Amino acid sequence: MKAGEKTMEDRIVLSMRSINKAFPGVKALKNVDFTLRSGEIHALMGENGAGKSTLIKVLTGVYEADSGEIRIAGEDRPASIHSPQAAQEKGISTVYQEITLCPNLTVAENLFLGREPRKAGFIDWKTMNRKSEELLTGLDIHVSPTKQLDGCSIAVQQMIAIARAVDMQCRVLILDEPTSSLDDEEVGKLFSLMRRLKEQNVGIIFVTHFLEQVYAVSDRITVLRNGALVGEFMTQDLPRLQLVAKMMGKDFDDLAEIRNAHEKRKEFDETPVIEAENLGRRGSIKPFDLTAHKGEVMGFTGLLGSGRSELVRAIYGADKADNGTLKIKGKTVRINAPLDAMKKGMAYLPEDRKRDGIIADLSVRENIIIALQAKRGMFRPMSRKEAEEFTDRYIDLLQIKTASRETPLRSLSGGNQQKVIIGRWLLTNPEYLILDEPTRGIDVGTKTEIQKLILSLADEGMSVAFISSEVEEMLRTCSRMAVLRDGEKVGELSGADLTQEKIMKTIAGGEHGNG
Amino acid sequence: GGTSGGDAAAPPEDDANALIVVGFSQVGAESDWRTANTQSMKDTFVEANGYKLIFDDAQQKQENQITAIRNFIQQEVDYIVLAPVTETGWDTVLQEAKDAGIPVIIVDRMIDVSDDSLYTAWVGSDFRQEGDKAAAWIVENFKDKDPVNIVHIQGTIGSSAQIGRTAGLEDAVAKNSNLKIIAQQSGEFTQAKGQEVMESVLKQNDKIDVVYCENDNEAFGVIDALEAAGKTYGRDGDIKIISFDATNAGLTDTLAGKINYNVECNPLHGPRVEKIIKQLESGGTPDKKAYVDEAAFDATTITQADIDARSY
Amino acid sequence: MKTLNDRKHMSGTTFLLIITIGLFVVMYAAGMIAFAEGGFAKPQMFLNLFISNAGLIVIACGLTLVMITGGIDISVGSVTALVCMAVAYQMEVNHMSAYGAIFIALGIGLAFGIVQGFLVAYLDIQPFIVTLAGLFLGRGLTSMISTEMISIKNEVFLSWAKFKIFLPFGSVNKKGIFQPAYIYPTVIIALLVVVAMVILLRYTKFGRRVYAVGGNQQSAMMMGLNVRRTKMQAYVLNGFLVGLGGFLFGLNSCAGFVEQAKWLEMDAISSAVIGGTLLTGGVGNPIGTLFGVLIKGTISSLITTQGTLSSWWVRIALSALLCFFIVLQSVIVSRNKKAR
Amino acid sequence: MVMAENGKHYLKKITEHHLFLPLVCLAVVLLANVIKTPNFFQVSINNGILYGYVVDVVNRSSELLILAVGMTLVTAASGGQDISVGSVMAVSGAVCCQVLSGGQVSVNSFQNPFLLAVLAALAAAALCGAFNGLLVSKINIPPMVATLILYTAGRGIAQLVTNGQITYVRVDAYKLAGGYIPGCPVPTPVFIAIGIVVLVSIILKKTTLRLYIESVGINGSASRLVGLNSTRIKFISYVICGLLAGVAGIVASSRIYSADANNIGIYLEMDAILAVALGGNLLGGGKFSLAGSVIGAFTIQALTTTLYAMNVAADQLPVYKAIVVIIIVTLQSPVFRKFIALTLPAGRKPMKPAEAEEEVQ
Ligand SMILES: Nc1ncnc2c1ncn2[C@@H]1O[C@H](COP(=O)(O)OP(=O)(O)OP(=O)(O)O)[C@@H](O)[C@H]1O
Ligand SMILES: Nc1ncnc2c1ncn2[C@@H]1O[C@H](COP(=O)(O)OP(=O)(O)OP(=O)(O)O)[C@@H](O)[C@H]1O
Ligand SMILES: [Mg+2]
Ligand SMILES: [Mg+2]
Repeated sequence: MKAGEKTMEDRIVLSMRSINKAFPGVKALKNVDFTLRSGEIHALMGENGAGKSTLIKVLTGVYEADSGEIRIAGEDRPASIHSPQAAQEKGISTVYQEITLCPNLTVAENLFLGREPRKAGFIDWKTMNRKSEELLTGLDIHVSPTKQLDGCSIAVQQMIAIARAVDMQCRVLILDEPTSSLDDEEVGKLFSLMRRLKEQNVGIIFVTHFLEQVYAVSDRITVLRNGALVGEFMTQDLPRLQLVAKMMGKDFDDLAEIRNAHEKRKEFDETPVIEAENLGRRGSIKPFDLTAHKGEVMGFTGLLGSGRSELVRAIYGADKADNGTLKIKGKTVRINAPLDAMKKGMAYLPEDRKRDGIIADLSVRENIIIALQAKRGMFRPMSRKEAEEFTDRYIDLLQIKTASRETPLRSLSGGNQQKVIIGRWLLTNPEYLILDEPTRGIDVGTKTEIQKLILSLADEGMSVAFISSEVEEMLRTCSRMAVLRDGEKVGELSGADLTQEKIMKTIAGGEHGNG
Repeated sequence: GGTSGGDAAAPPEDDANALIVVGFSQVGAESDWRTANTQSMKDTFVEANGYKLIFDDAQQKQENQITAIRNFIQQEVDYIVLAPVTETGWDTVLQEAKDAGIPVIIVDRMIDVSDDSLYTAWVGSDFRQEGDKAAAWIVENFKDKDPVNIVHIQGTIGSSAQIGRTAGLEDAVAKNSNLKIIAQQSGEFTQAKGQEVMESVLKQNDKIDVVYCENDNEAFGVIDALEAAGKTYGRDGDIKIISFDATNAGLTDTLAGKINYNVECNPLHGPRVEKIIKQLESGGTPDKKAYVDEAAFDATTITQADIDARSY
Repeated sequence: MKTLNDRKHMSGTTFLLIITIGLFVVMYAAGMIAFAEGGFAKPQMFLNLFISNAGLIVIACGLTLVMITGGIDISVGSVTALVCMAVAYQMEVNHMSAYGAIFIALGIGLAFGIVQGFLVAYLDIQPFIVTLAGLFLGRGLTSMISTEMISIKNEVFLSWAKFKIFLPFGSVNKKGIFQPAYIYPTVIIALLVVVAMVILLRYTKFGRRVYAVGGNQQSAMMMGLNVRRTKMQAYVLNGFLVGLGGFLFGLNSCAGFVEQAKWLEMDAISSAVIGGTLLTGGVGNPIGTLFGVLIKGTISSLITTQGTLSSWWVRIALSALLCFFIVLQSVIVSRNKKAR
Repeated sequence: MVMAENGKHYLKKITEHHLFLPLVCLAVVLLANVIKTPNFFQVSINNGILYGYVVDVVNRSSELLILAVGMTLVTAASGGQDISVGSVMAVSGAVCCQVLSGGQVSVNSFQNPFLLAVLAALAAAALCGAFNGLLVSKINIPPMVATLILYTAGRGIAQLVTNGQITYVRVDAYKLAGGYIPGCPVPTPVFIAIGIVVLVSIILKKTTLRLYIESVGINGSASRLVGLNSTRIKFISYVICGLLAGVAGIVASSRIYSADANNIGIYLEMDAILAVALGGNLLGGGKFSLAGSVIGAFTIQALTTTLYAMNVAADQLPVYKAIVVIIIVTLQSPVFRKFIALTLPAGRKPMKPAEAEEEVQ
């Protein structure tokens, strides 16, 4: 091989031509072309349901394309990739949108599954654990390699999936929304890693809905819309607004200054909707006090694994709190099961969509109505007509992209599944709405819509608890924020204190004591 | 049925040592016949007679019986009584019993071992002879008819009773050219299956002279099927019914003229076994094989007294 | 940065295994006290658990493997019957040598494993249904070979079956004579299989693949494992073990007949589950399975030794004890999970 | 042209219906008879009742059908099977006969009111169901193992009830449930089975039970968070299953007007599971089709009756049954259908959806 300058052509590691893929009711990919060069970070952009994940799965052999061809550099004939295994053998390593690890195995095993270090033909557990330890520490993930995976939070699992993909010697690395549940610090780590790999001439496909991230790392952008290719662009040539316009097919006033549009209330005269005193759960969350008022959006922030999710789960009764009291509108209540909380006017959108959210085989309609139906009880089924009206309302409101009301939820794209679940909870018309990472995997356009929606709900008198790994997003919507560290509520910020800087300080442990 | 004999309060210590301990491994409780058989043992080997019975129910599994015998050996029982699930497969474990010096008495089914000395004596029914009796009745009653169309409802395939009773009939058919088996199917010794099979047979065959059922329950099912199809049967009908076991319910139907001929299969083995043990205790050598007495009942001659004499 | 759960703790599976073994010890000890004069305290009584269940141990180990992949095999009882019948028939009717019979046994097991494995792994048919058909087929083929009971009288075979290995300890019987404890070669084979399976599952790539497939088939596939092949291999290996187990079973019963090894699949499945194998897949351990078999053996042993129950009470008592055990185990484990 | 297009569309809709294959399989099994038994479909009135093979199939499948309904619910809710249904049938039959006979071995007249006996039998069966449900839903024991306990104990309990004897109730009125109502040519079990299916369908239609069961069966953890009490829903499904087994037990014991603890409903649990699967239901739980299970039950009984009609020996029957089952499930397997669709050149249809299990991100 000649050293020095290479032409564009021989830097191509992978190209896809005229890829078509149809599912019942949808053409997920229509004649899509895609080219990846070595040593570039190539962002794949598009709204929810645009076909990004499908394109990736076609490339990695999870789906078989209806037509089209895939060529890999150095091979004369079109590559036939019929399974993820084959893709791996060709040096394509992938982090899928939903975490695909084995929950029953340890962290180390998940990292090394299929390529375990061996000694005399037998798996060398010691080496495997040591190597895992090294790999994880290298990425600054602090988790014991012998811990079983299902005991790790989503964010940690996501990092493990990334670590696994990165550690495999690969020519092509595919990252499908790897950052959706990571906070800034982890994202930073991931980026430096990606840059390092780029230097080693790895071609990286990167899918995300965070525009800043695209502009921070990517060299090139391919935009998909409704399964069709919009175009390929150099990142520096494509301003943000144009990118968004290309994704949505129309002009879009980027991230309108929601914050200003909304007037934050400071005074709350009524009795709080929620009052928690000394609520806690042994082994996960230390006793905390909390009040939430009508019409306010309260955020929860903290580092990864700081216990935000566990705190709200304890309020909702998803994990039963074992001490403390909870008052709803001044009355002490006992919550033994989620249904009690629902009947008292709460709603909880869980963080782990795949495990706790979607009921995959049920239709979109059934998934949307189920919470309301459970609240109404077994003997008051809602009529088909009513159910369809509700469904249509939320399909419209949240712009859910689905072939029909009766499509099983599993065949929606990740972001659209999330929207269905948001719809499910909005339908119950709660007084206290808990949203744990509601915008995870949701495209920019809809994300703004959802933030607006949250604010308008608050204006109508709903009290909202909001958790997001994106501090920006919370700053935009929240009027108050609780800060957590290691399972303990360490502070509360509001008004002028609500700045990134103050939050960081509180997290790090500083002047703001617990109120 | 009655209450079990082994439940009585424990006797004083010194008495217990004098008791003869008998370990009895029973097949299971799959039929009335079996329950009567168990009861007979339990009634015989009571403490009042100087015995302690350790009863094991094998739930129809041979491997359970093997395990139970090993258990008896460790408990150092004086005698092992075995009602085997199968005829085969006793070599190893009976060798163990022999090594431990415990005499083994087989009841009901015969066993097939490479070395006869592995068991001391056998008490039981001769299924083949039962079959022969029934077949003889057919030959006798249909001397002048040709052909005699026989429907053969077999027992559970592979069981000793089925093998013996089937052999009896098939042998007779081979020897008598006028006898013809027009349908042969297993009713698995149950009423429901017997009925289902007979329903199917009736749809294909118009001329039926004899239905040979290998136990009473099958006969009941056959009767139901014939009834539903509007056929006449029994003592005063066109189709003759043969049955085995002669249980209380079976004899009732025989007396009522629904079953023509019912061959007994005697479950009361307890007293016979006790006789053998007594002989052994006093140093004698019992006969290697002892058949229990078995009668046969004809619908034309049976009396109410025969039924009343039957507790099972 | 620091995460909360950094301390190393025992995995749930290990805990379950310890509980199972612990409960077994307690139960056996209770039996020894309650039935001391019933011979329960004799070492031979303990060894009998292994002698009588050697075949079951091997079969249950194979089943454990299949269950870890998230599958099930309910044909094992029928295949065992078929193996015993074929072996008996070949030796007694066709005068095959006992060595040849071993190949027959393994061949039948493998054949079932291959066919069932193919249907499950490559055609994606539900394992329960595939092996239910296998159950029917095995039993039917057994009776096609012969509906008669066949007693094995082959001398070589019988010499294997009767070959006692005496151990350097034993007990004194009531006449005061010392009786050395013994085992049969089948016990050694069964224990070797357990050890081999432990090594296979823990220390080979194949073993870990099996766990991964059972944990989450979809993920395993996306992580680049060949799910189909793994399942296929598991079923084939299971078939082999059923063939071997069937042969050991035959050595214990020395016979072939249609009704043989009925409900053996239920014994094997419940042993595996008691031993901590999850029917949903992904979790299981051959050592647990071994103890599952021993626990079931002890329960029936306790009832046989007690010896005064009527037939139906035996059934009820067996199930009640089993139920008590499973519930107790489940409660302890879920308590522990909550406490953590 | 348009007509043809429409016709094609219609055809496609039919062939893609989830009951299409199960129905085809049933039809094939039934039609296979015509070769060997030309009078298979012949139905006549004989002795005042309907008479013919088809009648036998429908009549004989009644118990299986009732069980299959319960099994479908249990499977959907818990992703596991209740293997104790056969034994529960025996318990229910035993209780019913024992109450009717007042403890005697054989009676010629009812010793207690019939209704009392039926209620007692159903209560016993429901109790068995509740026991299973408790173990599965509350103590989290896998269904197959939890129900294994009653599977073995059930017949013991039945024998305990009847004292180890077969209890005969030789009363004509008792034969009604398993036989014929005088003047009516159709066997009573058929009515009972239809009644059960209709009743359960109505319950599923008029309440949210179907949605709840499916939801719990698909994702228990998510169902809990949307306010469903998955413990209770599983429990209910087991109680229903037990109750239905009780009904089947009464029918079966009425057929033989006796309580045969060892033989009532024997091996029927496996057939019931098979019926559920042949109806195109997943044994792993979730979405279910009651109609599918009903068709499955008919298929199995049709197969048995067919084999009897063809004079296949009882002990070899399982071999043929196994082969037919494998053929049916292979035909239904998505992989196989995909393979066929690919190899048949005529099939220029759009690609089949990726296999059902594949998850979309
Ligand atoms: N297995 C499937 N069956 C049916 N439809 C599917 C399937 N997988 C994807 N689709 C459909 O294909 C389209 C593209 O989905 P895809 O998952 O590729 O979107 P995406 O761009 O990754 O969206 P997101 O940003 O929400 O992840 C969607 O309309 C989706 O409903
Ligand atoms: N299902 C689980 N089982 C056991 N431990 C868990 C589980 N989920 C989370 N944890 C642990 O509990 C701690 C708190 O987790 P939690 O999910 O509440 O954090 P968080 O603040 O929501 O952060 P994030 O969601 O970003 O991971 C973490 O250390 C995590 O590893
Ligand atoms: Mg996607
Ligand atoms: Mg969280």
